[in-house]
Amino acid sequence: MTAAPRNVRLLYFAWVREKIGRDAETVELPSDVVTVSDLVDWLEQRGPEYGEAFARRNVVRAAVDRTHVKPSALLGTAREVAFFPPVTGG
Amino acid sequence: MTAAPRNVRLLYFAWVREKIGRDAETVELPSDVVTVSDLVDWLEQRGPEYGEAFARRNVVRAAVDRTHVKPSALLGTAREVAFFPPVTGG
Amino acid sequence: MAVCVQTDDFDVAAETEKLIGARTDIGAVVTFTGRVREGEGDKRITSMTLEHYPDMTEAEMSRIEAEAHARWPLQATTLIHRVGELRPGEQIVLVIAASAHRQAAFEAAAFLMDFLKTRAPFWKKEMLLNGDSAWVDARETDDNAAGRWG
Amino acid sequence: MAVCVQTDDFDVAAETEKLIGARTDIGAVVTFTGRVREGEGDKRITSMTLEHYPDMTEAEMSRIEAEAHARWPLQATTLIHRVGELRPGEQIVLVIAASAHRQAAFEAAAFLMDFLKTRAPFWKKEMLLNGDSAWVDARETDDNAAGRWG
Repeated sequence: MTAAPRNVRLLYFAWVREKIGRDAETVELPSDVVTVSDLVDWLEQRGPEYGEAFARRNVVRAAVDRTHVKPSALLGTAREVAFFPPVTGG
Repeated sequence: MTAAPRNVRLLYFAWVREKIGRDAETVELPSDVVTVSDLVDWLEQRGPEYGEAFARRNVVRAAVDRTHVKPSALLGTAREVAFFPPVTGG
Repeated sequence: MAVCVQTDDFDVAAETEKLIGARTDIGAVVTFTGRVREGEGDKRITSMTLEHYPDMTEAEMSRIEAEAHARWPLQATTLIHRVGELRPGEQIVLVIAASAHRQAAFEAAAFLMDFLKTRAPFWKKEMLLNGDSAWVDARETDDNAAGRWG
Repeated sequence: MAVCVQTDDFDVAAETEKLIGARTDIGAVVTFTGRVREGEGDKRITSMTLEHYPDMTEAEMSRIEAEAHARWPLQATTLIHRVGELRPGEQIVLVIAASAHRQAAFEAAAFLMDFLKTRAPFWKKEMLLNGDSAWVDARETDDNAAGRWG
């Protein structure tokens, strides 16, 4: 039995967006991409711009379906994953 | 050598004023009235209204020349002494 | 720095504008406005009268304000306290604290209120719906609040 | 309860009036206004651009607001955050917390700001007078401030 393809919308903000060079994209996740951390590993193999954006791994934050999560969070059936620097509003 | 007479303006506020029945008076202090506490003792001998105003001794507050003081404060050359309940502004 | 005791109402926006204007060195503005409440529990008040010690009030408020400026890096502060008769819903007191950063503005505004409540010579008398009137008792929580500033 | 993300400026007095109106159960109103500063030390900025994550921002602000209402007895709160390009002296963010007593209003306003600063998805980029631009770094002090609420 093969898992159905998982399409996930990725969003990038602030300097993560600038380093990657786009603000959003839709990707099909391999089945071995289980956590947010796995997703970052997988993205880093796609090109140097991702490597640069995620160079400071512990600095980039993530939200899954618009909720802040830790790198160990499971992607599950997530439809939207966002990556961004620590927030600086207020 | 006799000390010069010390005239002091006394001011009363809130329920201290209401119990004493006036908002201000000028009195000549005997030489043995040295502290704020002495002044209260002396006032209490002047009439029941003072006794009632100062019945809760530790509740009534004082200011000497417009500065909060403790009962043990010296009157010195004070020109104005005010008595009032704990403040309730703000 | 500005300290004022007045019977008239105040306009928080106008006071803020007066304090800050076109300044570009202020990152944080905290305002506190105290208002007359109609009651608590079963008590219902029709009005409140604020008495004060005119010759001492502004001096004490200025001392409180100077103390705040000594403790925190403040760009500007305003303290306004009304006296006379006030009805439920009316404004009583205004504190504005402006600083480069928010922590100083928040702490200074809270400090100013704690000390206004425990040091400035104002007294409130409440006129109750049943015709009685009563001086408001000082709250122990206010002394505790003021005590935390050491 | 009201949460708003907007490019337009806000009017603190109008927002306060909208929140409180003729209510007589509110004894304490604390407002916090954050403003763009021109600089600090040698840095001089000409403008600041605020980016956000539109679909998440209001949801996160509403979560922060609900958390404040769960922690303190609040009568009403307002959270407004601007986005887009802002110049020095302009207002960025407004928090209003209204309660029966001042401690809840002060603490809730400080809490709301601490969590807006560390949870709401906004990012500031500064345009400097020398032509450079730079994303503002998150301040460790903001994380510490948010951490104190346990």
